Amino acid sequence: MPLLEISSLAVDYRTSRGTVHAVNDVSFFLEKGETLGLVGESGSGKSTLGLSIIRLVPYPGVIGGGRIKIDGRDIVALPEHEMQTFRGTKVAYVFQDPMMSLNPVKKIGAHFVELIRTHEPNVSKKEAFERAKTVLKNLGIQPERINDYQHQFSGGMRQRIMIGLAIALNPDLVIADEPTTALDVIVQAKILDLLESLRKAYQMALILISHDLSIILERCDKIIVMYAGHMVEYAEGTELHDRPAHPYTQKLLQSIPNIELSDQKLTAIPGSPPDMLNPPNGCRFWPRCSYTMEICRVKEPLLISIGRNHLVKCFLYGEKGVQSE
Amino acid sequence: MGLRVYIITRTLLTIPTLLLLLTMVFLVMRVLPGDPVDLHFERKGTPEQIAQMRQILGLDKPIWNQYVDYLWGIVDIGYLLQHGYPNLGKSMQVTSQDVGRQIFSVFPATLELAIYSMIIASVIGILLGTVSSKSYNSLLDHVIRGFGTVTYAIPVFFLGILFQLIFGVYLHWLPVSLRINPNVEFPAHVTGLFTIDSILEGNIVKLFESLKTLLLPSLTLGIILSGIFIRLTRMNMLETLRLDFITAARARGLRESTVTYGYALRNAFLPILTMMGLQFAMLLGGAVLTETTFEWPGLGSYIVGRINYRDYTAIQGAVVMFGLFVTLVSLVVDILYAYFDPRIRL
Amino acid sequence: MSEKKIRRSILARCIPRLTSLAKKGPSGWMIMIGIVIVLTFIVITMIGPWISPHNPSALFIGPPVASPSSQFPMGTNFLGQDMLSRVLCGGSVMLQVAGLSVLICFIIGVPIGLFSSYSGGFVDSACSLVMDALYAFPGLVIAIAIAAMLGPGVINMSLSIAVVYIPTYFRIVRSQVLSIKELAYTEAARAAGAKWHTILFRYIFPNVIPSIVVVTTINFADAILTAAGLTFIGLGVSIDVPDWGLDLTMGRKLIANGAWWVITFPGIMIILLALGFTFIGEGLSELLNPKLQH
Amino acid sequence: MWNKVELSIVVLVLIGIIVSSSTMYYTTTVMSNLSTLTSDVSTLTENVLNLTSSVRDLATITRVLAEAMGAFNETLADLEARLAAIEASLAAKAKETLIVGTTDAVENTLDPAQAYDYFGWCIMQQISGTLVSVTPGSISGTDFQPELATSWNASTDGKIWDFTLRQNVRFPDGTELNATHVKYSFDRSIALIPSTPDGAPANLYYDQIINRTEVLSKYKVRFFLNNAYGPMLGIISCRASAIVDPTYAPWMTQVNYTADHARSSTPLAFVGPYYLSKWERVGDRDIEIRLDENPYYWNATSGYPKTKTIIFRFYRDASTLRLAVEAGDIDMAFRHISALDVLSLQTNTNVKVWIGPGAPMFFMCFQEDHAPFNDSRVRMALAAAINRTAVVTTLFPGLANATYSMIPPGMLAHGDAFKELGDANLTLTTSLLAQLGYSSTNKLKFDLWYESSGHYQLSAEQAALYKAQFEASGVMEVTLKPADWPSYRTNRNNGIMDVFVYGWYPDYFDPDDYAFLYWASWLNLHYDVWSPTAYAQQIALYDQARYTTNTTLRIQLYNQIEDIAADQCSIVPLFVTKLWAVTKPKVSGLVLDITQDMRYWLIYIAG
Repeated sequence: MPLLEISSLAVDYRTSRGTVHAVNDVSFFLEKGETLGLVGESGSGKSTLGLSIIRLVPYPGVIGGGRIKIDGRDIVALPEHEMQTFRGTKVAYVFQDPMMSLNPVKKIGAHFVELIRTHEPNVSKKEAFERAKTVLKNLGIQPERINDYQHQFSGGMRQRIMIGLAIALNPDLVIADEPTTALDVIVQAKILDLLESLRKAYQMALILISHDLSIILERCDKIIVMYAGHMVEYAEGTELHDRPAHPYTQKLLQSIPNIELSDQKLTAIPGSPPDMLNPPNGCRFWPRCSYTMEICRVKEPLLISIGRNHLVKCFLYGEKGVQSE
Repeated sequence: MGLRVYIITRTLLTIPTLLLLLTMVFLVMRVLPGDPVDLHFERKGTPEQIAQMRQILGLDKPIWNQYVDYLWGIVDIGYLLQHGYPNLGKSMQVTSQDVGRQIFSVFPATLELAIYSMIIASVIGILLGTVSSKSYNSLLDHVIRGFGTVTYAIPVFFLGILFQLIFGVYLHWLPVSLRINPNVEFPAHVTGLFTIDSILEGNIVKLFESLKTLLLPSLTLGIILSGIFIRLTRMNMLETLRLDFITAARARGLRESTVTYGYALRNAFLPILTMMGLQFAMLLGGAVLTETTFEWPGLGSYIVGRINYRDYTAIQGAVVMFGLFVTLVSLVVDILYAYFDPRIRL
Repeated sequence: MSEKKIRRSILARCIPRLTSLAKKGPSGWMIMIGIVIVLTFIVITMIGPWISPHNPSALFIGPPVASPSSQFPMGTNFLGQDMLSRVLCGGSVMLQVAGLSVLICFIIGVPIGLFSSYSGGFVDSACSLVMDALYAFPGLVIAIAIAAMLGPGVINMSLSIAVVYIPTYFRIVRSQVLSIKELAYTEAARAAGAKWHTILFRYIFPNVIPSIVVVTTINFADAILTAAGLTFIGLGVSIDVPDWGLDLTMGRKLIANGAWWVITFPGIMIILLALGFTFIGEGLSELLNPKLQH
Repeated sequence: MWNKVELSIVVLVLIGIIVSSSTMYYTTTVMSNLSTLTSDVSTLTENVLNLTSSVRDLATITRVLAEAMGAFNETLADLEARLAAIEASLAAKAKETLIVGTTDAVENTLDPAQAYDYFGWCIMQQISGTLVSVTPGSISGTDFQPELATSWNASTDGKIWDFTLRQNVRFPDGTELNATHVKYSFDRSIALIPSTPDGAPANLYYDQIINRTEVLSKYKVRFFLNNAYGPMLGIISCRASAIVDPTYAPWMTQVNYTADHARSSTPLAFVGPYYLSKWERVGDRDIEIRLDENPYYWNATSGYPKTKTIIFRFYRDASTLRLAVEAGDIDMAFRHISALDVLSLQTNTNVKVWIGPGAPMFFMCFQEDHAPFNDSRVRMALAAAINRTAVVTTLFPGLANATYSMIPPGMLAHGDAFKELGDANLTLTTSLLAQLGYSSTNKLKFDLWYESSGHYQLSAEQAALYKAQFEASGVMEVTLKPADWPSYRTNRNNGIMDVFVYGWYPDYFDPDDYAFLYWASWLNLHYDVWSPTAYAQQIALYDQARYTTNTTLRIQLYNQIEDIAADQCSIVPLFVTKLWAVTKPKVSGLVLDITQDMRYWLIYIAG
């Protein structure tokens, strides 16, 4: 039984001006210890997808349909208080902006103590405190700074702390939503390596959400490419790198600088992502696609299998290929 | 350490504000058409009368001296220590009593009323505000907002009269006037706050009676004020609840109550506090009408009573007193802010 | 274009706007309701003398302190005056006071705010110091003091209320101007060598208007309440003028006799009117608050 | 989606409010129904006793039960005893203190050389003494009884008055009242007149009436008057003639309120039924005055005062005063429950309404400096247009009498000179004004001023009525002008009001204290300037009436004055308001007579 199994998930934002289908018919599964990359432009619904896994889609978003199973339990229908126990213990989340992710009026230690004692009420304050110290040590932060406030730490430090909070109760799955976007390049690598090592050490599965395909390619076993709320391609890392199927994926790849092919010309993707309130008919990518056909404009392609563990949502690969297994 | 420095500087900063405020009161009272004595005599007083009154009020001196005297009277600590009240001039009424004494004798009543209605307002306001922000755009939210808006639109004295009608006339539950049931002796004067005094006196009956009498006025004023507090709390909570660290906290699986109170409210509290501090001025404004409605013998009733005598010095003194009170409160609020907010403290 | 034409075209433009407000969610609804209430009240007050069944200040139309009946739907007061007629006509004084005070505030507060904040420097800091000091003051108290010095009457009431509200305008305008002043396009305009008054009136002023509108509506509500308050403490109009505030004050003598109708109806009218303006203000501020956009 | 915590908090708050209010409700009811409660308890105990006795008969049942029962009814008895004790103490307390709510307040001081306000005089009457006093219940207000003087007599020419003092009247410090005290009191008052021009002695012309006073012996004092003076005893009995205590009444200086020190707040000799034990002012207002039984009161032997302590509570507003007495917060509300409330209270069984004869006179004044009011025809026209009965029946039903004479009903020489002008006699009005060219097209326009801060009852409503009555003639246009009491008074002094209603409160009860109002200088109407002949006639008649003691002659003279007044209409008498008080049912002993005095020492609370 996979750790996480998502089938035909749909997330909608019901705004006063109309409904936005932020995530449409997304299905995948994730085993223990695996790494999954979610890549796409901003607004492609990847963060929404991530948040929906811990059922924290911000107002006015709701999970419109589908199932999210963690250890075989469907959490969509789970009552709030049970869901609450799930968060932190089973699934942890690392947010994009470490500057804004800690309670400004609480000391760092307090965050840990609070977290631990919420989920393990019989742990004493002192114990929790000690545990917090060891975690900080592992993260390379002097334990004596445990009584400082967040505003006394640098961005990288804060992100470390956030990660520390995420893994403090060693969950089975960590979702890192653009963990490094807000940080400068040198720190980025450090943080990602830290995540990597911790993942190995604690045997966690990791979902890495990023707009930067290169990072994803570097570090993920499986990759999902998202566009305008649809998952347009699904493949394993190397497969996607060598044989990108969807035009969008190809464009993404071309936009990555590559040391090996020095004579490669970098191309940006023309146009801009669609207005999610009234997306184009048919394939949502056609207005920006260079292979647009008649059918693309009218009919929405299905997700079809074009090889081992390789799904794509495009008419280039047949009117309607065999639905994936 | 940092805190102390902050407090000192902040306190020093109030001095110019205060000076300005006093100056403005002075100007406002002077700028107005016609001078107080003429007004007092309805512009028909005999020259001797006017001259005498002017002399009593020190209006015969040039305006600059008047200004200096006026300021000096307020800051004259020696006089304050000697008499126990500042020198705010003589009342224009026949008794020609010291305005300072009169004002200081009525002030505790207003203070008491202000404190209790502030408490009521904050409790209602913060509570309902939080609730409605948590249930954003739900029916409950709309109901609470509606309540807030309506209370804002009710004339305070109208609500007061309704309460008198309901709790006093129909139900006979609560007394509708004065500070304590007439057949109860006043508690021994220590602070002038009847509730405190009766506690100090250790007299349950008096405490009970004074609370009983206090209930209606403070409830009236509190409810009126709570409308604004609800709005403030709601706004700040909505803004705070939208911040990442709230989602982060939820993602860590913290209890909703912890998130709401430990995180959101705790962070939204400081702006709320300061804004409430600003509303204090409005509270005092409302207190004037509440006092007249419930015959609460405080600064408000005093100023209204003096108006009926065109007692210009008394009015000026009362206005000054109100001003000092407000400035003091805002000072305290800011210091509290500094105390509670680690970012300022360090 | 003829006067009538203009009016029609304005109406033509306004009505769809009004209805379209509803689409903007609850705050839109609030604004709409508010506007409807206020307009209704203004109309009522205007045509009151014609539609009211009796002369509002005529004595002993009916028996004194008669409870509501088919003949006197809102009962009569101690002088046997018809409460319904008084309620219909009683709004004029308050609306006058409110309107006048708002006008004064606007005329004085806005320009000062604009110029002092635009020019900046010593003038600005001096102005804002004074205004802040005035702002931090119990409004009603100072209003009372001034009204007491000036004596009762519509003009004096409006004046005393205006003094209290000028700082509010000043502050709001100032904060707006300061933020807009730094915006790129004003900078650009300045770079392009536009004159200061061009910038002030073509670029800055239009952006200040919305927030001024909000303040104005709130100011209206407060002015009405303050006017009622001043009347309540005896700084109002004389007894032969129909006025809700006065009815409330006079009716208070009768509550002990359980004559609820004498105060209830005027009271409700005041509340509704104030509520109307508050609704508009609240709705607008909600709509214009960038922090609360989804 | 808001969780249980908040829900529970909200619920708790609501419950809190409900519970607290209901507890208050219960405690209050319990306190009031203590007596009934006790009786219930006692009956219950009896039953239990019977029960236990019957139980004892059943030998089979163990005495354990009996003992238990014994213990039980012991505790019950104990409880009963305690309740009874509480009740007794409460009742006792209630009996010996009377709590009075009033909208009056001491205007300025309790110094007879200055005080000239109703409530000041009222307090003075309770704590001090005069040589003679008006007999309680007197109809005409001219029957006098000995007080500090046991006997008196006037010389035949009425210029010399001798008073023999009562012996063994002692001040609290033990000194005995003697003739020097009387002389000192009057000399001091007269000496202070220049520095207190608006004080009572000045307004009553003590300095003109009394030439000098002389001590004949320890208990004999003699007054030399400048002329024979009809109302001499009236003057002597009024509060401005109260005896002072030299130790507290410094020569040539007026005594004012001193905070936290009741005794030195008044110069009066404490020879009355009560002494002033507390006088507390907060801000500009009295908030408590406490009178305690004076153990040295000369008349204490005959059981006065009947109530040990009187506590005054001060209200600004008549309607709250009414609520207080209705809710039972106070035992007695005296001056002024609004006339509107009295009607509805008369049907209320929880309170008792007392109504006595009236003396306060209300009249309409015309500022003759403002043309055309210098023309008697205009004044007469307005006088004819007024409908007194309408005003009285609508605003003061049963609480006032319309009067057509400046001398109140019941008093010597009360007539009806103004009857000839009639009530709402609009034909006369229009014809008179027509003579002066006023018509429905050319209306007589003027301001009608009224007092707006509640000093006079329903003055605003009155004004509205008069306006309506004037305008009913169709030839007048009236503008109402409100002014609060101080402005009203200063306006009067400065003569800036066209037409206004004013009230007169008598100092002593004699036509002499009313008839002069037609030309009273302090009204500043300048009648004497514009109608000198009529004025001269009237004042001549007045003086003649004043300086004789022949009653029948005086009546004739006063009637002549009134006849002239009815032609001149310098001022127009309107109505006399009665005096009323509202008390709890168990309060008795109030004597309301034409003097308008409230003699608190006669009041007692039935057990």
